[in-house]
Amino acid sequence: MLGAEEMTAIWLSLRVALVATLVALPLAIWIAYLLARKTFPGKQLLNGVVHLPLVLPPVVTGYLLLVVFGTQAPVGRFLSETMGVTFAFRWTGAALAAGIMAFPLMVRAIRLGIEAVDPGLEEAAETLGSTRTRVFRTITLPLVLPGVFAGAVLGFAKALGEFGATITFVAAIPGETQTIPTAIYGLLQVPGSEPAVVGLVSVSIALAMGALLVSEWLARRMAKKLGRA
Amino acid sequence: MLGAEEMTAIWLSLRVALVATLVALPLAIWIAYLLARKTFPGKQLLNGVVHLPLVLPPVVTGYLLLVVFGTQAPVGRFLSETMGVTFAFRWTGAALAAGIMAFPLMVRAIRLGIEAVDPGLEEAAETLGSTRTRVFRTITLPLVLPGVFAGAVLGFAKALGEFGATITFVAAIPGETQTIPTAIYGLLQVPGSEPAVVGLVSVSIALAMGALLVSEWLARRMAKKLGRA
Amino acid sequence: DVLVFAAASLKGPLDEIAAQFDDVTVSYAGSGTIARQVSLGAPADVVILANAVWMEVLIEGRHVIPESVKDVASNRLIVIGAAGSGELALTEKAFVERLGDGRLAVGLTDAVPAGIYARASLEALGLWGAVSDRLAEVDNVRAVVALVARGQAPLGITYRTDADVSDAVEEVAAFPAESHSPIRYTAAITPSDNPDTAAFLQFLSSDEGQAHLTAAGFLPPQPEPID
Amino acid sequence: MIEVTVKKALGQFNLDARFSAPQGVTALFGPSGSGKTSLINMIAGLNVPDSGRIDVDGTCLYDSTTGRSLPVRKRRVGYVFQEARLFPHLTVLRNLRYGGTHDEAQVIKLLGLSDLRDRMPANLSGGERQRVALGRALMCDPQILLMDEPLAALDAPRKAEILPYLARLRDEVSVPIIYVSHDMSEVAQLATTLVVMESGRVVASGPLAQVLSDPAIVPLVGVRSAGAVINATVSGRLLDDGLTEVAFSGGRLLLPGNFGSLGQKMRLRIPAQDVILARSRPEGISALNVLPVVVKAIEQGKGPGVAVRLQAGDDMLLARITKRSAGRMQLARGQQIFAIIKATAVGREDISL
Amino acid sequence: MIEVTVKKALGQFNLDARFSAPQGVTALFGPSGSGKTSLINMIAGLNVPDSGRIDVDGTCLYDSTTGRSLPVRKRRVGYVFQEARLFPHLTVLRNLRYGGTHDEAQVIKLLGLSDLRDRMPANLSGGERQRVALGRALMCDPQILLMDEPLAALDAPRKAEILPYLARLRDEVSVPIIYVSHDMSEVAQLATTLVVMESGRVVASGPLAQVLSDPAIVPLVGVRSAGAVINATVSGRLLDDGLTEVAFSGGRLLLPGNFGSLGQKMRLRIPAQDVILARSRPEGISALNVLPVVVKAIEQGKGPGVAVRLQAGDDMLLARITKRSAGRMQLARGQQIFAIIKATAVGREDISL
Ligand SMILES: Nc1ncnc2c1ncn2[C@@H]1O[C@H](COP(=O)(O)OP(=O)(O)OP(=O)(O)O)[C@@H](O)[C@H]1O
Ligand SMILES: Nc1ncnc2c1ncn2[C@@H]1O[C@H](COP(=O)(O)OP(=O)(O)OP(=O)(O)O)[C@@H](O)[C@H]1O
Ligand code: MOO
Ligand SMILES: [Mg+2]
Ligand SMILES: [Mg+2]
Repeated sequence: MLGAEEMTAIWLSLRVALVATLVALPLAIWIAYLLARKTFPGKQLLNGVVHLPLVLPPVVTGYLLLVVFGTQAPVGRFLSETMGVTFAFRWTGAALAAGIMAFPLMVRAIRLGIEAVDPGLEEAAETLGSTRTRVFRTITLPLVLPGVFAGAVLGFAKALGEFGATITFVAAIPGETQTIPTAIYGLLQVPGSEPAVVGLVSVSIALAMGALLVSEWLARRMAKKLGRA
Repeated sequence: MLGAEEMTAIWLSLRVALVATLVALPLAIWIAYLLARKTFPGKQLLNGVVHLPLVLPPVVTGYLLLVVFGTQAPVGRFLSETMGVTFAFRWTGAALAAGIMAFPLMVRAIRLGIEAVDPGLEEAAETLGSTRTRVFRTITLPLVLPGVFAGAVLGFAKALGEFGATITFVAAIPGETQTIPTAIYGLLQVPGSEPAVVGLVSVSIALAMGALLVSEWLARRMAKKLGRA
Repeated sequence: DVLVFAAASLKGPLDEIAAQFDDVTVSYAGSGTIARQVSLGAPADVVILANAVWMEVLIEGRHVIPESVKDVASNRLIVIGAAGSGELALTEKAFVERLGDGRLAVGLTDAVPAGIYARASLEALGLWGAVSDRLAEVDNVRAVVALVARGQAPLGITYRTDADVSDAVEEVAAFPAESHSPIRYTAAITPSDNPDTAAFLQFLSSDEGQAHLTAAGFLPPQPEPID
Repeated sequence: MIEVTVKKALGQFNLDARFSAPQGVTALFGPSGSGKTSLINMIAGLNVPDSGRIDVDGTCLYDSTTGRSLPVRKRRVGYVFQEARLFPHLTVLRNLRYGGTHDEAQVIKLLGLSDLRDRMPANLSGGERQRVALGRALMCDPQILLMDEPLAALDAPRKAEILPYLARLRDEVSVPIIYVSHDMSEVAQLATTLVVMESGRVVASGPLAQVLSDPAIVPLVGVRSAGAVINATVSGRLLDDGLTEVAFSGGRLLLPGNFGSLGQKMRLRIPAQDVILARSRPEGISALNVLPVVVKAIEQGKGPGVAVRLQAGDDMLLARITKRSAGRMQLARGQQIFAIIKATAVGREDISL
Repeated sequence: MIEVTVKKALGQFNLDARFSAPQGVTALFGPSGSGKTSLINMIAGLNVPDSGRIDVDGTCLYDSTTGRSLPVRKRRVGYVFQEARLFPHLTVLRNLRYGGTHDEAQVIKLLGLSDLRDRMPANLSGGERQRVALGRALMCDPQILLMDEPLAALDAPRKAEILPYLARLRDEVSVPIIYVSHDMSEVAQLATTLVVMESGRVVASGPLAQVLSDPAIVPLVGVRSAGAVINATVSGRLLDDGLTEVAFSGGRLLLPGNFGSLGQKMRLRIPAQDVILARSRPEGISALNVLPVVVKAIEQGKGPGVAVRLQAGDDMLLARITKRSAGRMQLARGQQIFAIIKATAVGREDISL
């Protein structure tokens, strides 16, 4: 039922979604922390920008990605010249698109987690001589892990399902950028391709469920440790 | 810059996103509560189903909706015959699609909020003779409001931006189902329509930013009341 | 009221045509999407697809009245490049040279009509082998234009009607019409028994209707292919 | 009447407690970590025992043999938690009214809450928070009141203010109270029954006076906590001196302050360490109260102290003196001696009306 | 040396406090809601005053005129919070070590934490939690220790166990301690300086003995809290009787228990209410300590009591007797009388080595 091309798409999707989630996670944590705990000029603007990929039709986001990260675009050229990172028609570009689309979901989940941490504990850690960085690393972050897991699983699921921005930005090159959703889209355009679609959809669901179960398990273990369960 | 058709799309989008968010919210709160506080057989399955719209390419979700809620489909026919509600190719269907796509985001945000509420407070309320329902209504829910606001604003933003499932399920009928994102899709086909696209994108952003600001303001007011700010 | 479900690429001229009537509403989407919607009970009175295969599916499923199916326009498949990049010869050498280490943007070659035509032409011209692993396949012809316009891909294959969408691209070559099966935009009436549909279809085929289409770059319907 | 028999394993810790207590205030006394909170959580229904049975006033709240376990909200417990647990989103007044508005005006007045009514819990000090929690529990008109060190965060004057209200509650409303405390003068003033816990077990329980005058309990409750509790009647008032005279079976005592009304019954704790013994009636001393007593028993403690039970009329007093004094005075059973009780030694906190 | 002058408006509440305290333990005493926690939060840097200045041992922590405000982590305060604030995701041991491992073994031993080492905070009882919080603050080797009712949740034996450690800390490590407490015997044992607060203002402050022997302060701190504090030396041991003899300028006292070593200096609080006065040396009584004293002053209190300052050698004692007794004994300045101090009245909690 699943041909070689589909198998390639599955592996690629998995890699794209994992990389997107893992790379975006630290940044999401940082932004979430800023939004939850700091006040600074332009905070609401940052908040708005983070939410943009959610509001805009994915095609528009894909187009904006082209404008910013395309080979001819300043940022894209700068990155490729200085760091050798190119996004155009590469799986890295697919990961970028997926990461950006997943970003608002991750930030929001983590932010809610941070807001739930008693600032009194951070104060206590500070009185014990900890720098802000250490307080964050040793107190805030561990206590926010449930939120981080939630954010990661939401992000991963979204990254697995992302279609519009990805295909617009990096097209669907088998083995390089053709993920499960683009494969499904292609199949859907052809009459009678339903069985193959069902196969790919099932794989997507299985992957996301797997991630979900792992994150729930981690969160439960965590809660148990904190004596909440 | 924005013609009559675009204005119609804006109003429709607003209505669709609002209705989707408001109707989905109570259900999202209920499901989030189940997932946060209860253990029951099939919990992980429910959790998985809630996340599905995130994982599946929107087009697939759209088709599934068409298959389930279409005029010819059993559920669709049942609903229209018994309750007079038809979804297929109606704005209600656009709201349904938007609501379903936004649902996982809402549930997750609210669930994180619920998990942050000290169960000790609910215990205290119970010892004071409250039923579970009253405890939920008077203690849990108000304390979860920041999470509910977060969920609502995420859901609203997502509902504003939803494209794939909407166009697949209810097409893009001007005045009935053509929302901002589907209008943008149409405009992109026409030479010289960039100003209109930019206009619609700006309106989307403005609407989402408005919702964001309102929710942040509500959350801040709430936090202040709780003495956390 | 007449509700028309039409291929998105027709939006420009079809909006103009619909504006001639008080009661015609057009919903645009991809041909595959429209076909599936109509086969699942969409309330469309008229269907206009850019994809003959999907029209066959609708005919077979009795979702459209077979006798009403009618060609309304045709199109040309062309190669686009960045504005000012100059004529391109339809030879392997020219393609390889122009592409450099870039990619050729096309619609999905086994799913999107424009992509399917592109593959047929490339095969017919013996270019397929040279470019088949250099493709950037996208879901939509507009994305092809965007990729070329943003300089992401040096060349792309689209309909002639799409080249106008962006000033940043220009037509650099046109595929011979016989290098692929005819590009057919076919219209049909659904069994909705709406009496007003006839007038609309008629107008579409009228000189005035056709004028709107040709002004947007579409070609008149091609004669029936000889099987 | 409260009857509790429960077993429960909590991690490493094993709770295996059994006690029964009549009407009134049952004090749960024991070192930190001895299982007091765990035990009252089971009574409240917040924690389910592994096995056992819990009855309050004839109502079975829990019985592992029948599987009965009344839901928390139906147990009608007024629970004052160790950490207040105020609802952070409600004003003080709305917190108070959450479980009911029983006796509202009186509760607010007695707990000094009227100025706090519109405050949010986050802006309250630790002690204010605990007072509100106490008020909230009282206002729900509970059938049993569970208090987990409710006064620990309060200062002495506030404590002294609230305690009489609790005592009145005990006497008038006849709601059974289980009271966890580390402060024996609190306990002595309120409790009818004392349950002493250690490492999850009940090591002593019974009527307060009996448990407290048992020398074996002294190391468990602390030297300062032992002392007899007697019933007396307000019998006179020395307005000029600001003293009140009370009568009990063993004689009359002058106590500092104006309290009670003539003829009013009261309860009085006389801490064992504040009783001095003399072989002959001493003259020219500042202590106002000298009572003739008979030595009934001399019980050797573990440390340098000796507990002397004294009969004064029909009541028993307890004196804690050093072994050395006992030796020097040649104390013996049946001896007729004098007990000197300093008026100021009986603090306001040892008197309950 | 701590010098604090701060003003801050907190909603309706106005804090306007000024005090300075020398080396040692400064007790902050005052009713619930008087601003004690708010004040030490400012010292810790968790709360920024509206204006004022805070100096600790020559280091300026805060000065509104120069805009200086040292960040919290650089203030090196060991803060024991009213609500413990343990890190819920770390074991007890990792909580303890969070700020440092100063004196680890000793701290763990003295606070009885060794069995709790691997527990998670959620599984600790209220008292256990507070002990861990105390240990954590001590182990970060603070330059100033802020304790907000750290012992309120502990039972008497635990308190008695921990207090000497705090006293040693004060004497040996010479880290200034600010200690909020409702328990005067705790305060008296530890404090060198007493700061009494009411409604956000400092209403009395100064050396402990001086403040405590001021009759005007009695209503603020409670009757039981007044009493002299004297310095004495361990001078003998009556092993058979389990008594220890201590000498001070006014004579010798026998106290219950074996404590200290011969020649060791110690501090002793003699609660005013536990001193009985006699015109002639009483015979045949159980109180072991009878000291000749001279009446130096008789100060009339508001209530039924009279505070009598007594000179015993070079030290001052304080007795609190009733007006009536004072009248009957015809007490007068300069009179030579006897003070009777019951050995068991001086509790272990009133002695600090
Ligand atoms: N869920 C649990 N898992 C493991 N140990 C537990 C758990 N709950 C309580 N304990 C342990 O049970 C013992 C009794 O705790 P409890 O809170 O009942 O004590 P307590 O007498 O109320 O103490 P305190 O006076 O300090 O409040 C403690 O040693 C505590 O560590
Ligand atoms: N943010 C605030 N807004 C309004 N009032 C406040 C705020 N913070 C504290 N207060 C008030 O300031 C007063 C002092 O509070 P604080 O916590 O310092 O008292 P405290 O002396 O520590 O009391 P306790 O002994 O009960 O802990 C209280 O009346 C409190 O209600
Ligand atoms: O008619 Mo389309 O937009 O190429 O599918
Ligand atoms: Mg407890
Ligand atoms: Mg306080």
